[in-house]
Parts: sequence; structure tokens; C-alpha cells
Amino acid sequence: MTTLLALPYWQETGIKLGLALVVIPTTSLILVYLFLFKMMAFMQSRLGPNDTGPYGTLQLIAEAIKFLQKEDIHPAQADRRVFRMAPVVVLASTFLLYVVLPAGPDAVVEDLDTGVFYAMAVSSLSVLGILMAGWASANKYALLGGLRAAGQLIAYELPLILAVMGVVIQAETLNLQGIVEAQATGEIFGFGGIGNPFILTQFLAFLIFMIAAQAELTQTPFDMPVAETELVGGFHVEYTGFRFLLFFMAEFGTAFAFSALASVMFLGGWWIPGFDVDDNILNVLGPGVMLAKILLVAFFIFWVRFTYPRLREDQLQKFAWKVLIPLALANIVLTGIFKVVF
Amino acid sequence: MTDEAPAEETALPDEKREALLAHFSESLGESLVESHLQPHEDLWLRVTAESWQDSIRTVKSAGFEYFGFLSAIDWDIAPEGRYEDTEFDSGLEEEDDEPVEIDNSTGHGGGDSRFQILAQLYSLSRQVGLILKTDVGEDMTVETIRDVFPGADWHEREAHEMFGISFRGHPTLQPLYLPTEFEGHPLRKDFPLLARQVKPWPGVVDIEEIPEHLEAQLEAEVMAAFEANGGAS
Amino acid sequence: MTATSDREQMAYVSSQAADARVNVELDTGDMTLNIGPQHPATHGTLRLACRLDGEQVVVAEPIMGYMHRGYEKLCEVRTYPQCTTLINRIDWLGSFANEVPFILAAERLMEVEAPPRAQWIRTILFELSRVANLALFLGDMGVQIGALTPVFFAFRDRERVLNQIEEVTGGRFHPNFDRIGGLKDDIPKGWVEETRSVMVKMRTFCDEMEDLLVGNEIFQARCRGVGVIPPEVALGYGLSGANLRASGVDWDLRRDANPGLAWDQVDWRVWTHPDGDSFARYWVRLQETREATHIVDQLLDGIPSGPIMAKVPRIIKVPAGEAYLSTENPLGEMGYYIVSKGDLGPFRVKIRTPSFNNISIVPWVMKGVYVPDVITILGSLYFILGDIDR
Amino acid sequence: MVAQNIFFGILSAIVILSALRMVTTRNIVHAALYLVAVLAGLGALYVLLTAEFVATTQVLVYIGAVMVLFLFGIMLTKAPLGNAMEMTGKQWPIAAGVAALLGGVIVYSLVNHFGSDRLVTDGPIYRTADVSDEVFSTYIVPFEAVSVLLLAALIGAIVLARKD
Repeated sequence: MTTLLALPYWQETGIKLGLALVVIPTTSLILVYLFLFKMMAFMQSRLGPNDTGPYGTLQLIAEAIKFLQKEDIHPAQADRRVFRMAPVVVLASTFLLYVVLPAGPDAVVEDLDTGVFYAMAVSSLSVLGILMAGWASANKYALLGGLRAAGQLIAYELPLILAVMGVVIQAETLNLQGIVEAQATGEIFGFGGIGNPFILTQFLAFLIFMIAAQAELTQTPFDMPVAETELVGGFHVEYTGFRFLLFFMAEFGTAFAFSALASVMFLGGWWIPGFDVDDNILNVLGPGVMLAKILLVAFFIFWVRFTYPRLREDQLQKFAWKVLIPLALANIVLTGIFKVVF
Repeated sequence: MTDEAPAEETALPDEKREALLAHFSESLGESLVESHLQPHEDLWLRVTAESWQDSIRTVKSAGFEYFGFLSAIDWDIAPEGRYEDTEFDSGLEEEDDEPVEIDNSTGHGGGDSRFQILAQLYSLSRQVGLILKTDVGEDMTVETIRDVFPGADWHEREAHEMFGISFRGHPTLQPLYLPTEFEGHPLRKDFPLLARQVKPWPGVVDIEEIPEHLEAQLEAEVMAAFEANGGAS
Repeated sequence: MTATSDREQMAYVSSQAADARVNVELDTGDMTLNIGPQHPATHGTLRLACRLDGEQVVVAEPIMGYMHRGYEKLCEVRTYPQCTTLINRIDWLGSFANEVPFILAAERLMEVEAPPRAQWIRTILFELSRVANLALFLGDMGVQIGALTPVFFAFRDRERVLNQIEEVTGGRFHPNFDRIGGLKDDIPKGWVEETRSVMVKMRTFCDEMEDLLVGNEIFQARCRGVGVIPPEVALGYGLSGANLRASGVDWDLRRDANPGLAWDQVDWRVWTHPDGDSFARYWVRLQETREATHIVDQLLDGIPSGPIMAKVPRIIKVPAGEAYLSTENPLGEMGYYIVSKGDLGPFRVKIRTPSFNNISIVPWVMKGVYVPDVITILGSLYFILGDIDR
Repeated sequence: MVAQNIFFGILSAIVILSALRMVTTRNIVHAALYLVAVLAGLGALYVLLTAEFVATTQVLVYIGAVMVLFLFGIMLTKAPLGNAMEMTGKQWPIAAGVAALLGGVIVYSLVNHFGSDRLVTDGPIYRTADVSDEVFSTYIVPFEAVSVLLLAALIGAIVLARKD
């Protein structure tokens, strides 16, 4: 791949870090604004978020100020250090996810060989923060929420990884850029006009990935860890102000990251049909294309979130172990057979 | 949806309830002390306190399977809540030494004691309700009917804390509404309504008698309004 | 209550709240979880003290009284017309329906009967408050099991019904409109047509709920077979309203013990469901809401002309006697047992509220269910705190 | 190589300090969290050695799975807030002796074997593909044996956990 600019290592790293620090909060804000305020308010006929300022734009600022001015409260019996660290750990997991997300042929913080594998690994870190938050809050609801989250995330990590396996087998690489390339240069039974977006050939894997991602993000119908009517908010029940905002940002940041992973693996990422994968123009157009695809995927995540009721814990586990995992395994076997035969 | 025309309340005899009354005077036998029948409205049966649980059982087996409620009445002379120095309240303080005076002459089914327990039951097949009453004696205890109707559990707890009536055989007579340390039985007539003592109820003014010279005039006004409305659709 | 006992109550409440936090040790065996008094699912101040084994409930004991206002005592020191102000606040979502049985009981004692026009308008307002009340349940049940959208729809559409009630009575929540012998006022001009169009919207709302929740697989998975109450148990506990009918008992006071309102003048049916589970309770209430809109539609067609107030003395003295009168309120059977001694105010009022009986079944029905099901069952039993605590 | 050396120093310090705190802390959850820090630090050290696959595996398996299960188990059963006095057993001098012995043996064998050898920086870099090629060709038999062993353990666990 050609390099756009030749800069010393530390300058490049500095730029990348700075960009990541700007991009992550921005992306979660985009999701919050677009889906939580606009789409949700529209779907639920709520007037407020569409009414604050021109086109409801000031709502976001109002919310941010509201969170920032709140007092940072610790429960009396809480384990302070762990309590404070927990949202940072959760957010750190989100930050680490962004490292491998490609937005163009060169627009990526670190093009790891094992990008998919890495993404799966760091996304599992957030459980740790949730468990810490649940335990350190010294509250039964929080603890129950933390335990539920842990049980749920462990259960859904498996179908998530197994769904990705199908894609990896087809693309013959763990590298996210490689997966994009495989889709751009691929052919479906000899027809290569639109490349081979894996959503067509790996549709089952896509479905499983989206369902498992919904569970990983603890969005309805899998939001038992934070279920308000049951656990009053679950692991973050005792958090206020800025620390709660961190959880909030992590939730939407991770939603963005998972949408990005899905669009890279199943929708062809930054690639546009008709362009060469090494085209430098894609470095400019790529982020926009990526964003469009991400928002499309995120739309489905949030659409489901606003529409569906919540499953029960045992139903959730049953669904993971008895439906999703066997399906994902079958998908891997099928993909393997097709790979060898064709 | 029943096709019955709305029954003319007083004209027709209430055969359904009369048949019931006849049935129960037979099946309850000596337990039934007194009864009262208000045609097309309700049927009251007063049974002895000793046979309270058995009577409820008998009534239940006669098809009254639906439990409505259970409560109590305190027939003590009421201060009527006017904790003010009116001529009405002047006699109150002397009452302490005298034996409690009761006046339940107006109650349906009569009674001899200050406290009465009543329970309301329905027969779904007959579409008719029934009110059972019993007197609570000096020991302030009656048998629980929790074993017959599980729903009576909470009602008995409520009656216990509000009136101080004990229910023999009820395992958890803890207070339902009041804090555990609360003393007294608020629904008894001699339990003072403290808020009313601190600040008189302004509503008392509303219910003062209208001066006689205005009554005729007001009556005419009301009638005029009534007539005027009569024409409107 | 006095200031001291208020303070005591507060201390009691806060000690219970502190109890909700984790104590020094947590065993896998039993754990006590306090659901409430401040919990989003108890919409009010109901507290469920649950002993849990894992996520399974061993014993669930409702603890209430955080909002007990002593209405039975307060009614004893008020005149009959003044009592309706209190009574409005028992089931605050269907306030007008609360007034009706009390007024009817007083009328029965006085042997007064409201003119037909008043009875019809009473019935219309009664059914409107049923629609307003149950609409909120239909949405709220979604929230209880995690679907956010229905409740916003419910609030949006309930508003229309409240507007109609407000146009007649002047009050959205506490109309205080019913009088002994009739009504305070007549309906305003143009109200009938408006109400009719609102009823059409409410039927659309019911269809939306059917699409959003009843037809949803997850909703069914969460509700079917959860909290099954067999009919004989329901009768023994004195469950009423949709909770009773969802257990397959065909009993509706509007049809079976009509106290003189206009229900027997129109064509409608009582809905029952044989299952007795949470889903059945939701389904029955959904049908009842729809049925109520049809009842209103028919009643609107045939409001008789005539006065809205019978001839009653200005100062109301109710003759001595006793009367029990109950109606089929949105939540179930609401009745007033009035003991009168011929005074300006009642001697004793026993308020038989539906939620009190409906919630008394909680310890029975919640043995061995999971914590999420506790919420489902509580939601489907549908209680109003003011209706329990009075 | 200066940056790498500095980072190596920082990471090593974090790992060693966390390891020490892990065995000295009186709070069981804190101990588990310090273990997480140790494992994360080791993962970072693997990255310094350009072994990103091993580092990722370290994070996924040890932190994402093993430690979460640890914490899950601790919290589900017995997780006192604050310090527990009985956390340090009486055998700690023996344990310290064993640890010192083990450390000594490892250090001795490393020094004895590698001496002052240096890492070849411009040699071939082993990438993930090479690792998988090795596993699935040269070491296929041990790999399959381990798989079967794990499967047996899995079935055994299910059999033991079933109540009926």
C-alpha cells in the first residue's frame, strides 16, 4: 500500500492518537443525537428532543451540561478506588476497539495482522469494568446487574466469535483491511461487478453477529444487566454525573465500533464498487462511505432496541447456547465445505 | 348482557333474596341471630360469634365462593370529628369514666356489642351478594376465616390494626399499614384525629344550617334551575 | 397522622432503604432483596421484600402503608359531598369512576335516583376514565418488560381522553363532578362529536398495542405461563376486574349487578380468557379497552334529554341505614360500605378497593418465580398504590 | 530501541508491583483485579516483543474469560467489601520459599542458557500465519490431543454439574 504522507513514527502516532481521541466521543455523540434523540423521539412521539434549539440541536449540549454539573456521589459503603476505576475500564475497552477500525486504505490507527481477533479480545474487556462497577457499588441491584452482564457477555462472546469465523475462513485473513480487500476483489459465482460483500454469502453469520452484538452492547431485547424496571439500572445504578456519562459514552461508542466491525466484515467497509482498493481517493471518500454504512447498521441496532421488549435471563442463555452457537457452528462447517469444494 | 328490563326497585318482591334468606335460616339454624332484607339491594345475616367460621363455611358451600371484603364497625358514640368548642362536643370529656355507650339501632341486622365484624360474599351463579355480620365480644376475638377464604388474610390484618380485633388462628397479625411501633387503633371512634384538634376543619362552615328566611328563596332558585334544565337536551 | 409518627415513619422507611444495600457478606443461599419502596416497577411506594435463592423468589411479601392516608377515618369527619374530594384520589388514574359507587350508595340510602340523562353521562364518563386508565396499563406493561415505545404512545393517546374528561368536568385527574342526585353540569356543545373521534383514535391505539406487544414473540415468551392464577384461587382471594376474568371467571358487575347506570341499554360483551397468566390479563384488558370505546360510542348516540340533577335538598342529610354498593371500576370491583346515622356525614365508610384484594394474592402467586417475572406479574396484576393504601 | 527499553521498564515495574500487591492485599476482589493488571502488563510486554497474536490471546483468554469467571465466582459466592483479616494463611513463609526457589531456578536457567545473547532484530518476523501453519502441520498431533483432552474435560464438567 502506498503511504500518503511520510512522517516520523512519533508524529504519525501523535496524529493518530489525537484523531482517535476526537473521533471516539464524536461518534458516540453522533449516535446519541441521531438515534437516541431524533429517531427515538420521532418513533415514540416525544416532543422534547425535537424542540430544543434549531432542529433539537441544543438538546445534546443541554444533556452534556446536565451530566457535568451533577455531583459525583460515592455510596457510603462503596469500594472507592474500584468504583472510580470501573467506568474508565469500560471506556478503555471501547477506545482499544477503535484502534483497528479501518476507514480507508491507509486511514487506520494500527493495521494489525490479527485485527478481528484483537477486536474480539478487547471488546471482552468491558465485562471486567461492569463487574467492577457492580461489585464496588455495594448495592444488590448493581451486583445482580454486574453478574447478569458477565453471564450474558460470556455467553454471547462465543456466537460472536464463531460468526466471525465464517467471514475469516472466506476471506482467508484475520486482517480487517484484508477482509475489505477480499470483499472488493471477490466474486459471487463468477460475477464480480459488485465484489463480494459477505452479507450475501455469509448472511447467516451476519444475522448471528448482529444478534450477538445486540447482546454484547446490552441493548434491548438483551438489556437485562441495566433493566430499569427490574434492577433499577443494574451495574450503573449508583453512578452519577461524569462517571455515568463515561458509561453512557462507552455504550454508544461500542455500538458505533460494533456497527463499524459489521460494516467492515459484511458490507465491504470503506470500499465503493468501481474503485481500485489501492486508490488514494478512497482515503478521502472511505471515511464517508464507512460512516454511511455504520449508520445503516446502527439504525437496525437501535430500531430493535426501541421496539422490542426484554427477554428473561434464562431465555437469553437458552437462545445463545441452543440456537445461536449451533447455527454459528453449522455456518462454519458449511463455509469450510464451500471453501474446499469451490 | 342481560335482557332484563331495569327492575322497578320497590314494586316487585325480591324473590331471589327471599329464597336465600329462607335457605339460610334453615341451614344456619341457631347460629343465625337476626337478618335484614332490603329488597333488590342486599341481604344481611347476623350470626353468633362462636359460629362465625362455620357460618362462613356454610355460606360458602351454598355457592357464595367469591370473597368481597371483611371489615369492622365501631358503634361507639362518635365525636363526629368536630374537635371544636361547640355545644356538640361539650359532652365528650365526661365519657372516660362511664361505660362505653353504643348505639347500633340504625344498623341492619341489629347487634349487642360495640364492635361488629362484617364480610361480604358473592354468589356468581345467582348474581347476588350477601353481607354476614357478627358481634365481637368483650375479649375482642373472633375466629379467622383465612382458612375458608385466603383473601381474608389481609383484611383481617387491617381490621386488627385499625380496630384492635384479634383473629383466632391467624398466624401473622402484623400491622399492614401502620409502622410496627404505632400505638392505638385509628379507626376506633375514640381515637382522636390529631390534625383536626390542632387545626379546625374549615369545611365545618360549609355545613351550617341555612338561615330560615333564606331557605325558601334558595329552594325557589334551585327549582327554577331545575325547570330550566329540564327543557335542555 | 402526627408529626412524630411521620418522623418515625420516615426513619422506618430510611432504615429499610439502607437495608437494600449489600450487607457485609453475600451467600449463594438466601438473599433478601427489597423491591421498592423506591423502585421504578412499583409505580408508587409498594415494597416487596423478596427472599431470593439465586434469582428465584422463595418468599415475596408486599409491605405497604407508605402512602396510607386514612381515608376511611377522614370520611367520617366530612359531609357526603366533601367525601368525593378524597375518593377521587384513591385510584387516581380513573378518578371519576371512584366517585360513582359512593354517590350511588348515598343515593340508595336517600332513595333518590338521578335522572336518566345524568345516568347516561355518568356511564360515559365512567367508561372514558376506564379507557384512560387502561390505556396507561397497556403501555406501561411494555415498560415493565423492557419495551419503551408503547408507554409513550399510551401517554400520547390517553391525553386525548383526559382532554374530553376535562372539557366536561374541568378536571383532568380529579374531576369531582358527581353529585348526589345527578351531575354538577351538563356536557358542553360539540363534545359528543369530539369524543366520538377520540374513541376512533383509541381503537387505533389498541390496534397499535396489539401489533407492538400482543403479537410480539418476546412479549409472549415473557408473559405466557407466568403467574398463573386458577379461577378458584382468584375467587378465594377476591380478585376482581380483568384479573378475575383472565382466570376464566365470567363476572362483570356492569352486567351482573348493574346499579342503575346505562350499561344495560347498550350492546356489549364481557371478555374472558381461560389461561389466567400474565398474557391473559393483558389480553383481557386490551379487549376491555376496545369494548369500552364501543360502549361510549353507543352511549353517545342515545343520550336522553332531560335534567341532569334530581331534586335534592341543598343540605344533604342521608337517612340512617347501611348500604354496600360496588361498580366495575377500571381496576376491578370498587365498593363503598356506608353506615349512616342520619347525619350530614357518614358514620363509617369501608372502602373496598380492587387493588387491595388483587395484590393480596402476591405471596401466593410469586412463589418460585424469577426476579424478572416478579415484575411481569406485578405489572400484569395492575395496581394503583393509592388504591391499596387508601 | 530507547523507547522500547523505557516502556519495558515501566511495564515491568507495573507487573512486579501488581504481583506484589496481589499477594499482600487483604481484599479478595482487589487481589483478582491486581492479577488482571499483571496479566495485562504481560500482554503489553508481548506486544513489545512483536508477538501480537500471543498478546491478543493473553487478553482474550486470561482477562476476558478466566479472570471474568474468577470475579464472577468470587462475587457470586463471597465478596466482602473492605478487608478480610483471614486472607493471609499461616503457610505464607513456605509459599514465599517455594516462590523464591522457582524464581531462582527460572532465572538461573535463563541466564545459563542465553547468557548475554541479544534478540535478533533484523531476522525473520514470525507472523500469525506462521504460527498457525506450524500448529496445523508440525504440531498437529499434540494439538488434536489437547483438543480431545479439553473436550473430555468439558463433558466431565457437564456430567459432574448435572443434578439428575
